[in-house]
Amino acid sequence: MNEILKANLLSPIALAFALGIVTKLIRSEFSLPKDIYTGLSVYLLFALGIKGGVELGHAQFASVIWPVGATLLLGCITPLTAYGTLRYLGRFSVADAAGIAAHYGSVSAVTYIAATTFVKGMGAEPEGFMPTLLTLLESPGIHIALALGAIKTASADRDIKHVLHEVLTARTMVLLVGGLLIGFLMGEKNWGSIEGFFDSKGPIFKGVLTVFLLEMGIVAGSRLGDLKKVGPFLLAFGMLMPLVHGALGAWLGTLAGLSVGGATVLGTMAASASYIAAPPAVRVTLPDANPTYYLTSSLAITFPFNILVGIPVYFQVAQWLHA
Amino acid sequence: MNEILKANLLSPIALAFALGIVTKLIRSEFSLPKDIYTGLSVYLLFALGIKGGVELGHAQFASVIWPVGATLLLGCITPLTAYGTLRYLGRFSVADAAGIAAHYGSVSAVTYIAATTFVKGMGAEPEGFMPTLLTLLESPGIHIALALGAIKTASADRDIKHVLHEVLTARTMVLLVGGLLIGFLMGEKNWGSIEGFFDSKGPIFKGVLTVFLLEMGIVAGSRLGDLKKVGPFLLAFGMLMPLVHGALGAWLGTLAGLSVGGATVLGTMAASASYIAAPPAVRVTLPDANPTYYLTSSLAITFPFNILVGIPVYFQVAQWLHA
Amino acid sequence: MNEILKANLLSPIALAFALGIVTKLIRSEFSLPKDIYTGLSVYLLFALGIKGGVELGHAQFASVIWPVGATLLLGCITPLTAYGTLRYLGRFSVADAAGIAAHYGSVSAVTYIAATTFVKGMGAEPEGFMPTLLTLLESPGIHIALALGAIKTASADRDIKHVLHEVLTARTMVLLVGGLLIGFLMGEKNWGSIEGFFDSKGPIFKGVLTVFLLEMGIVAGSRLGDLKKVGPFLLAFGMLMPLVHGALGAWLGTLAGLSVGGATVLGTMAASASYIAAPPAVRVTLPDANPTYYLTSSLAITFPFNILVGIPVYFQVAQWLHA
Amino acid sequence: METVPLKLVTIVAEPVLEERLTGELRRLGARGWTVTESRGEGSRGIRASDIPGSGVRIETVVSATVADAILGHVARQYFPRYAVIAYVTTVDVVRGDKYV
Amino acid sequence: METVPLKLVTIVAEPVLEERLTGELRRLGARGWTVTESRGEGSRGIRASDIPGSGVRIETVVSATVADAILGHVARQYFPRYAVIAYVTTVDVVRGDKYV
Amino acid sequence: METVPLKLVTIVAEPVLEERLTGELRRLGARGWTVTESRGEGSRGIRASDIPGSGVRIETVVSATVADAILGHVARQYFPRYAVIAYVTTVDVVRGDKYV
Ligand SMILES: Nc1ncnc2c1ncn2[C@@H]1O[C@H](COP(=O)(O)O)[C@@H](O)[C@H]1O
Ligand SMILES: Nc1ncnc2c1ncn2[C@@H]1O[C@H](COP(=O)(O)O)[C@@H](O)[C@H]1O
Ligand SMILES: Nc1ncnc2c1ncn2[C@@H]1O[C@H](COP(=O)(O)O)[C@@H](O)[C@H]1O
Ligand code: NA
Ligand code: NA
Ligand code: NA
Repeated sequence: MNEILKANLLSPIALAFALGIVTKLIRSEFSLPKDIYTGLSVYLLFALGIKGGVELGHAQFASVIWPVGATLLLGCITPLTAYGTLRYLGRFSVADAAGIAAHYGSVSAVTYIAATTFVKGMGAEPEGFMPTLLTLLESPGIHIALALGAIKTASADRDIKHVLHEVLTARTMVLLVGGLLIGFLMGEKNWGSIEGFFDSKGPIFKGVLTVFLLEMGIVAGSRLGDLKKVGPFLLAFGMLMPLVHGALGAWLGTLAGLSVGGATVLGTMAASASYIAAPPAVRVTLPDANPTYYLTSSLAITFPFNILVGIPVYFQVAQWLHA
Repeated sequence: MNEILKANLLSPIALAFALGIVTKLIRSEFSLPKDIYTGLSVYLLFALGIKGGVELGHAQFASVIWPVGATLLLGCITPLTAYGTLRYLGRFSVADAAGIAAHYGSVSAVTYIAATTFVKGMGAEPEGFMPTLLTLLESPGIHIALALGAIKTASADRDIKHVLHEVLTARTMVLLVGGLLIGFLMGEKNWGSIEGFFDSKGPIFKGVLTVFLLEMGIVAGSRLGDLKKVGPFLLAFGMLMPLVHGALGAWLGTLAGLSVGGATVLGTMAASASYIAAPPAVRVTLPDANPTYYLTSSLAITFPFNILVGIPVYFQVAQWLHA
Repeated sequence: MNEILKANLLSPIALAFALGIVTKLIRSEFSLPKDIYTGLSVYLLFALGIKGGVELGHAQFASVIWPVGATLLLGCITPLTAYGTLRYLGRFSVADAAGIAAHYGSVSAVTYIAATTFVKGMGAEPEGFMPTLLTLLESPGIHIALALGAIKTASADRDIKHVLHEVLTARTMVLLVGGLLIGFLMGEKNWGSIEGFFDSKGPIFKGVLTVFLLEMGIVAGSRLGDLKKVGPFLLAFGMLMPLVHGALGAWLGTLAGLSVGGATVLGTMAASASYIAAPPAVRVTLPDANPTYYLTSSLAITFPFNILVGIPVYFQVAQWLHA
Repeated sequence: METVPLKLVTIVAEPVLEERLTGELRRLGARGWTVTESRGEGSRGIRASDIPGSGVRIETVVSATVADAILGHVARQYFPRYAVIAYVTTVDVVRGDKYV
Repeated sequence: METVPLKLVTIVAEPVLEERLTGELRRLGARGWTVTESRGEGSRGIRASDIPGSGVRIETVVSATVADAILGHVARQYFPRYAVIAYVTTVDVVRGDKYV
Repeated sequence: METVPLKLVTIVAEPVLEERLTGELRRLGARGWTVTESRGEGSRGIRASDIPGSGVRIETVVSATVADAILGHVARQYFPRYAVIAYVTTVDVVRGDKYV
């Protein structure tokens, strides 16, 4: 375990992320321009999708169907476990509980990528169709949590349809789903001509990912100051909830027949919290939910926790389950 | 023919372009940040120029002179054919006819790049000096059309000199001509040290091109709504005019001694319509020309038509002419 | 000598820089978007730091200590020589002299990179720990010159602490120092996985550097108009001061046991003038210093001089000193 | 140069509200608007900057009655729960009749 | 703090017109201007956004007479055929004498 | 819609001054501000554009007395040696009491 943890902490992406946090701690004003940040994320997501599409071509239906089921199940369970914990144990308002749950019911693509890179480094190649699962886990959780909040509060002052459409057509979805289709359609020969650029095992992808995590560290670091404001419960929630969801995901993944690598990645997806698709959706649907709560917990607590500690743990768990 | 068409439609760039259009059709708000879009185009144009300059070093004068003549001839003919068709067949106002003609008299660098990538994929390597021809075809058409419009309308309320200067010193020209010089001067050894980054046959160039065409698809897609506004004539014009210009270009290119690949690319240049250099020039010189007309026809009709259908057709034509 | 000069002038980065200047001379409006410019510089600095960190792992303390001393010494001497020359020979006001001295006492990372690329091309591999020296030379000069100016003028209307903090936590420092740590910690195996992206000898790094210098040329070119305003003294200063500092740096570097490559790079650092960290620091600390003076001399005179002529000269000097 | 005195309404709000607000402006009678990106701080400062992009500054030239309707709408709909500021001033507009 | 009452002229126009407009402002007597990028919609809304970049918002502090000249020029030169809006208001300017 | 008449102070300055200015606005009594990026020219035009980024346009809605204090401060502290322009106008603010 210690070996694995150490290996992870000394990986370029973990170190870059740590550097980003330090950058904020020393009160530096440095950060990546917003457009560059967007550009890099477009590259990462698109590469992910295309590669996934190419490999999806090799997968047979039978092997995909169960993991798909497990993923959708996670999409329905995680927002509810999160909501229940926050509302009844944490005594959060309906709006706050639903708002935060929407984040934990969805997924962080960057955390997913970090997990994929990690397990590959550990020699546990995940199934090729994992990106497909990522796209499936993105939105259900947000929808369920928002619906929950909208029903329980009169305050959902905007037709939720519009919001769901925005989530479904957001950057992440377009690039992942679109990339999957492109990769699936173009075939091996074409893939060969662009593999050197998009391959998620190649140096360009890993290099861009490193730079991207530097910025993620800065973003997360700029929220550390809010940790005081969110109180001890949310602090604990931000680390324990991922462990629960991560173990659950790894377990369901294993049951569904995923390899150690695949189960680890699915676990990480379940454990991760969205901080791109969820925030604006929650902001407009549940204006009474305090953004400081959901942004700090997903960005400043759960994201770093997963990147630095969680992923190796879920990997360990997946190994036990497969033993 | 079908084989070729299919091969083209399943190429990463065609698929990425299609994805971009779909992105708009599902009313997604996703698009590449403007600065990233600019950055990618700078890379593509600069790489094109440098590579062209390196290969220009190998070409001997004799082989270049005729193609140059053919290109300049196309630069003078295409704006006139376009103007005549629009003014007398289409009954467009002088300003509108001249404004649109300025676009079809010039060239779309991205379409050029797509054509080059396509013929290379087909094993028909185009001449190394093609980028030189691209730079020659960029501005004459715009100048001629604008002059035409300025003369025939009193409304050219700005000294045309200034506008022409802007066209001649625009991004495309600086990067292509400048790149040509750099590539020409630095020599093989230096080229070797940066080839891995700038080579237009390499994965980085093709990968960037794929991302760029995704955005082009989004831009084109955002204009589809205007198709209704432009009427059936312009719709037909946007597809038939390229076929005429494309065949003409391929024919003149063949006469000038270009290979199948070279003739295809020259044909594509003639068939393409500018949507970067031309619009602002037309806007300030011919304010009475309706932007919806020239932007929609060049971006939403002719560009997709060439990328998806035109290029393979011009290739086919070039093959016939060489048979 | 001529051979070396020619080789340098025909290098992609020198040619790209020249193209940038020409771009301005023909009054083109083209320039790289500010965010792209920032993104590229982040990549270059980060790559530099990481690579430096990896190689720092191989260096033994003894070999580093003397060069470090030489660097710090240069950091203290150069701002004073610059200040003295400007104040007493050039008769500049205290504010102006101190403001300009702050720029020449610090270092231009791009010039450093150009020097590194140049000597490597010449087969004179510099020591792996050079990036470490770069970070050491960045701030002392600025601090000393500003302190000088602040003491000698009542006008330092801002607590200098704050300014120094900004310099110490600026982009360049974060990326270089942070990169060094990351490279140092992650070890060979991890480096192998991202070397293809970050390696400063690879095509990506050199390609990005070429594009970056194109923009630098545009920035410098846009200041050429101010050359008239700064007068003959500053014009001469901008070329002679670097020669003095460059020779001094190469000499101290040689004494400290650096190789020809290392001494050349250290000389170039000493000869270069900062135009990123220094300007804002000077602007807020010494508002009476005329920005036209310090920006024009560092950007439009010294930077081009070093890129086109200086570096080969310092290399020559270093060779003599080692002969 | 004869001009028409009209109201210039300025609203600074969270970016997530832009699309919604401009749509509502139209419905309330505005003939157009100009948006500029902004950042800022206020009483709930943190809020505004919570959602990346921090702020949009929407200006619209309208008649006095439309201005009143817009301000009222903003006050009711957004003030209680969003980071918003809204104010109005009088401007003399060229071809002002176009905007009423 | 004593200030000078002057006119603040605001012009929102298509980006292609920026260079031209600022040049003309100088000629008409403006001592300076501030430009911010903008986007927007109007009666000819589509036009403005047709050319990428969509809009520039130009502000200039000038004397009443210069303001009048500028508005007149914009009305004659650009209103008929470009996407433009222009309005003026009175502001109290620090060291206002500098701008007249 | 009842509103409160307040002062809208606009300051256009060099970017290097932003952090400093906003801090001082707070100290002088402003409850918030809105910043937009800008570029421009003026008497010392070249200066403003010397430091990349060229300009920031800071707006703050404050009471008359605070406005006066701010303008005075800017005039003393920055006018002599920085590229700055500052002016004030009256605006009717929704829930204006919030900002005084
Ligand atoms: N007094 C003020 N002057 C100018 N802008 C303000 C002021 N107060 C708030 N704002 C703007 O309105 C946004 C929301 O403010 P608030 O709702 O007070 O947090 C802030 O981000 C600022 O951009
Ligand atoms: N009523 C309005 N209020 C504020 N800005 C407007 C208004 N009408 C038009 N504009 C701006 O002026 C530009 C051109 O408007 P138009 O000429 O009406 O298409 C638009 O893109 C807007 O930025
Ligand atoms: N008359 C003016 N109207 C509007 N903005 C101005 C004016 N004069 C100067 N400015 C702005 O204030 C900045 C500094 O002006 P100055 O201090 O005169 O160089 C310029 O960059 C402009 O953005
Ligand atoms: Na989750
Ligand atoms: Na053409
Ligand atoms: Na130096």
